[in-house]
Amino acid sequence: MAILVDTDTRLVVQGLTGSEGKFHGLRNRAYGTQLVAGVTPGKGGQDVEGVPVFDTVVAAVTETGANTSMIFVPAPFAADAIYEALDAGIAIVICITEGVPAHEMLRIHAYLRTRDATMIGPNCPGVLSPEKANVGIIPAEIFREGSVGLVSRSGTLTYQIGHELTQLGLGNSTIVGIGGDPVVGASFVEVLARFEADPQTEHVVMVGEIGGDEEEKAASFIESEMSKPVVAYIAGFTAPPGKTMGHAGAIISGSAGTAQAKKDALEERGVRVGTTPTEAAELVAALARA
Amino acid sequence: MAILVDTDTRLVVQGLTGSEGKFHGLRNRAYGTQLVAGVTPGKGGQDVEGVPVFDTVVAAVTETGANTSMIFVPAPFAADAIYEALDAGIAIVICITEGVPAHEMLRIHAYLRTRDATMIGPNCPGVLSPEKANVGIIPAEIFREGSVGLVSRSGTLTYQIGHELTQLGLGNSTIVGIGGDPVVGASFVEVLARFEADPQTEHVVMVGEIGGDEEEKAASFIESEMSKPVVAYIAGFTAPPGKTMGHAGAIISGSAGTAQAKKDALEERGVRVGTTPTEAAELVAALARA
Amino acid sequence: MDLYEFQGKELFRRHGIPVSEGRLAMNPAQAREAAQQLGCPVVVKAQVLTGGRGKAGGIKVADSPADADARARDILGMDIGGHVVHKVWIERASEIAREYYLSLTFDRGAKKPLFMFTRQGGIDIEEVAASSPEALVRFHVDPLEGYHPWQGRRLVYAAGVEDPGEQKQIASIAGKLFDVFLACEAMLCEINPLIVTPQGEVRALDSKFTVDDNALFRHADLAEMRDLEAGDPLERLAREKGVTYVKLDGEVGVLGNGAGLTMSTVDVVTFVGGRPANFCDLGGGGDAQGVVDALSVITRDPQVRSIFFNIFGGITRGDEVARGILQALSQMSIEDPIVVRLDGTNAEEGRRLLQDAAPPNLHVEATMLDGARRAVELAA
Amino acid sequence: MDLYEFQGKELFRRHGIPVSEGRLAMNPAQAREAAQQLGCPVVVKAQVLTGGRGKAGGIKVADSPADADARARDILGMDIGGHVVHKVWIERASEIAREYYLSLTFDRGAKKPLFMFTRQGGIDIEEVAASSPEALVRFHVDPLEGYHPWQGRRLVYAAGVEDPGEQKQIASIAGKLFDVFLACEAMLCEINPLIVTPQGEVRALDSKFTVDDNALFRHADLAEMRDLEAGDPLERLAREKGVTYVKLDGEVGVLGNGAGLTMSTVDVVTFVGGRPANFCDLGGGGDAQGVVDALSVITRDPQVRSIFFNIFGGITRGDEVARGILQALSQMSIEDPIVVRLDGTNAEEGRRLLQDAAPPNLHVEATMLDGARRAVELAA
Repeated sequence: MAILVDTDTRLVVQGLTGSEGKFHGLRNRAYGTQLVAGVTPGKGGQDVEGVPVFDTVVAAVTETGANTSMIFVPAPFAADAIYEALDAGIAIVICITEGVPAHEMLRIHAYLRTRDATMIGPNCPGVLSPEKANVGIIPAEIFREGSVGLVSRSGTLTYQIGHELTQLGLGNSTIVGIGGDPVVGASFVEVLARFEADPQTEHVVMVGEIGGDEEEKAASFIESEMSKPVVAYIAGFTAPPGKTMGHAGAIISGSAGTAQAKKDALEERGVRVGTTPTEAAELVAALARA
Repeated sequence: MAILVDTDTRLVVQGLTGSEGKFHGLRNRAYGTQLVAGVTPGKGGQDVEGVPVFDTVVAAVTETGANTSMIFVPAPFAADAIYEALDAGIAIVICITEGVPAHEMLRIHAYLRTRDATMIGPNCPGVLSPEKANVGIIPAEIFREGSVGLVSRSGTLTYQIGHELTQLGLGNSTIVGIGGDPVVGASFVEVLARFEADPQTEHVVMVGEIGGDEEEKAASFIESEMSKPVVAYIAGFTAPPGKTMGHAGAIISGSAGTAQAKKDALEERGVRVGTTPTEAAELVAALARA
Repeated sequence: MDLYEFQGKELFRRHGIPVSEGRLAMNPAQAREAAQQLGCPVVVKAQVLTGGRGKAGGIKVADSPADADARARDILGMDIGGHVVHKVWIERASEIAREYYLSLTFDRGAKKPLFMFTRQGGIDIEEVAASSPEALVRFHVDPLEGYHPWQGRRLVYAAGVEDPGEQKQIASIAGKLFDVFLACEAMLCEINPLIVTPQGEVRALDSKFTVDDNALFRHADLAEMRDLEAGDPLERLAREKGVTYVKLDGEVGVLGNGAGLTMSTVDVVTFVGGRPANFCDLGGGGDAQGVVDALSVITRDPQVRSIFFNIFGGITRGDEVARGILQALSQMSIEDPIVVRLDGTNAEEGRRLLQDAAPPNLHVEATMLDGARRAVELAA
Repeated sequence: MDLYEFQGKELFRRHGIPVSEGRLAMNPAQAREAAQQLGCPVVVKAQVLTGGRGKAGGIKVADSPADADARARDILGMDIGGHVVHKVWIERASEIAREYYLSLTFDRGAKKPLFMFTRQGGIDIEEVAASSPEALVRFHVDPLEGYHPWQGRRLVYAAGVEDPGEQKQIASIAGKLFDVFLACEAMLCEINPLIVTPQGEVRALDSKFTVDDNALFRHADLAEMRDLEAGDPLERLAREKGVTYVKLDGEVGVLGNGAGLTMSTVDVVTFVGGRPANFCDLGGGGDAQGVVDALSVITRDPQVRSIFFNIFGGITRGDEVARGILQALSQMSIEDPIVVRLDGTNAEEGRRLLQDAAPPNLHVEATMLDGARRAVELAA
């Protein structure tokens, strides 16, 4: 089973002819992902190591049955690529591109509300379902197949926690990097709902960070809607208020959005929160043994 | 019963302090409509013959429980008034104002799709449920209570047909003037669906005119969704192609949108179409006698 | 409101859509000067708010300034479908490798702006739609979400434009066409033909541009583009008096209140065997002066043989209408018979006023149908 | 990117939001000249990208040009919360009858722009939110539907503004604030205080303006507003080198790859009893040169006593990082001990490279937690 990407995934890469799109697209194919098409306006008819390239996403969908898109186009054109994928009927859009303007994402988020589609990212490492499919830049060799769902706002922190789980003998159903930008497509809640419905997933680890209130919303959702145990980790406990810590877009105003506020919200609703990645992994291991 | 307006209607008039708003608002009250509030920015706290005036629609709703709005503000401000009413939770918005720009109405129409509200108009005579409530400028004295639902894109033509029905001893459940602009809120289909569900309504008269394709859409709807008999009348059989006949916005391009095309579409789906208002009324009378 | 080709092209130019350089000329001398400035060959194009000017001889190529003078002399003053040519547009002649079609219309059915694009340009788009519908690409834009660049690309790829340079230029023009459509609150922006030159440059060679009258209050620049001299002189007179009037081709003058009722009255007059001379809508209010104004317009049409007043009072009051009729009869010498049918608000009082005054050429009828029949009889 | 008060006000002015006339001065002489041109009294305001300048003495009234010169002399060079004042803004002093607060922020929770308005302006808005939340009106605007005038009216009426003149001006300013927010792709536009003069005129007396760094590529005018001289000199140096660096107040230099992992490393260093000296994120790529650049920034902080490298390779390759560390050690004389933890892509090769070279002050640890502990010990 797993969520979002699996053996049924038929991937089109928007920007397949660019250097990054090509590198990661082919790497995903080498992992076993069904890479069926690329899209680059003006390059329709070409191919990238046997993968046909189309001018438009709708042509790629019609000709190859693509159902999932990975976006590698440069930031100034990424929003347009997202709209194009959604309009072509792509069900899962995964945008790796970093630097998409926040106002664009506001509009895309409002637009998504009226569509039956899921968007992951932007500025995210993608989605990996070990042994099934990898769509994005997550180094698959760190992870093994298993029953722990992992959802995270951070890239390398995800690898860290995945690595800790592997060390403890645990594997993952799916690893979802939702991206650290102020506004992203799918939030924690959407991904948690998918894990709740996924038979392969038995436990979930949620990796949050300072800024915004998605962890707080997730806490309410976990309490009221989830039967599977969730362990959380939050980064940024010692971040000084008012400082922006990199592109994670963690702008704190007052007390809302702090790691402590998020931890409190989660613990109040019965979610265990690890203080270090190691502790979070150990909490999951303890649950899995129980 | 009747539809859209009745004894449960609690009316707020946006623009009650203007001369037209005041005249028709008070006339509607004299007919028996529950006129509970007016809204004019900057005039909150005043009253119009005992009707309290508020600065915002939300204040009127909160203070008086208004559930229906009639808009009489000048065209440049009408769209804003419509948005304000919808956002304040008004369920039925009836916009009498003429001259609302068509592009504004495109956006309002898209906006309405996401709301659980009905808008009638703009550029319409309003809605009358005889003996229950009158919201708008329809001369109520022409009509009597009965079982014929009447929906029309034209004002005076509605009066004409209502008058013909009265002459034949028939009365109306509700008379709905949806307005003749290129884009209006509720279309024929929406109003027909309400008549279908209304126990008081036994027959329906639909009064269309050249331009657009709402009559054609109504024809399909009547065939597939309506059990109650519908009689139609279409104005503009002899209109020369390419001429704009007044503010009805009847711009014909090619054959689509002609009265004949509409008549054919309706008759193909079993809807009787009168060639004159008199004939349309007689068709209803025949049905009522049957 | 329809705009002239030169006005639409000016709006195109302001929004970055490539057009040919040109000059407006009101007389042959100006045409000659324009040709001199632009360099020949030039095209001399009649500016009229109607179609078919090419077939009517309203577009000519001129090889020299003298030739431009002569061609302008031919074209100015021509009658094209009832429109007299008062202006010509002189522009540098274009070399044409291909002709495409691109438009953006206000689709009232879908309630969204609609792009249409085809490589089969230069001819009537209805023909393309009928003969090879698959060649006509249609694409709606959501009014809230707005335009996105991929939509322009979709148009060109779906239509099978193969040259990458053309693809880019046309996709870009589509975006600019959306900009100008939105900025001007247009009901129609049509480019036919959208040409490709032998050098691969894409350019708008014509423009059909209609803006929303209801939006003119916030577009002073567009409102100023209205040509008060254009169109039928009676329609112009009516507009000045605030009456909606459309000239038709028969003998029975029709005057109603409200567009729907008036249209219906025109129909009924036709159905009982008459030929309406016009469509004239008093509008919602309709006071005595409005009636006088409307009558003064209708009676200027020499074809009119009888007049049918069909009034159903709502806001319009029957007594006011009756007073207007009597006032008009006392001010003007109207010899044509007038049939009046009054119903609705204050209709009885109106009918009484008319009966009391009883002018010789005035006939009161009880119903719309009877009124129409009587007016048709009287026009015979 | 945060803008200075004078820059935000200039953007306000361009979008029609009333502000006081003023001049920028870089030295006392310019301040004197500005005061002369503007007419006294004027206010001399420190331009710094941080709050609290009023309490710090960075805002002074001057009654004469000479006085303005003296006040500018006081303020220029001041250190306000770590920011040295290099510029002052001189503006005509305002008479103030009332002080309101109006802002538009990017609400990432609701994913919509959020208006906030209160009549209790002039003070810290967090205080108002805490002490009298009912006085703070909040209102979201939908990103697709955009702003409508009634929303501005809702703000002023809900907040209880009673004067009709103020109502109109503030509602209008709200609309313009939305325009400038959208046009500049702002994350925050705050006016505190929004003053009412004794004559009833409403005006923005201050500006806090933050724009989205990700959007600067299409706002050349805003990108030019970046003050390359502003802020902490180390943070500036890091930015020039393309490294994300935030100065903190401890002894353990922290360097990670990815914002999340780096933040987590800062946390872990703290939890094991250390005090991080900085947050330094190599970013996604992280080649050898990036490592050298990051180290050169971190080691310039004299407080640093040890450095913890926490790298989890994904795109970043462990061998590249190791090469960067060895290269930096050979180029610079780094005396502080460096603790390295490498995992992920090519980590084994990286660890081998480090072990082979074995510089004396380099310590390789197997886990993040062990690495943090070691670095904290070494800083003690």
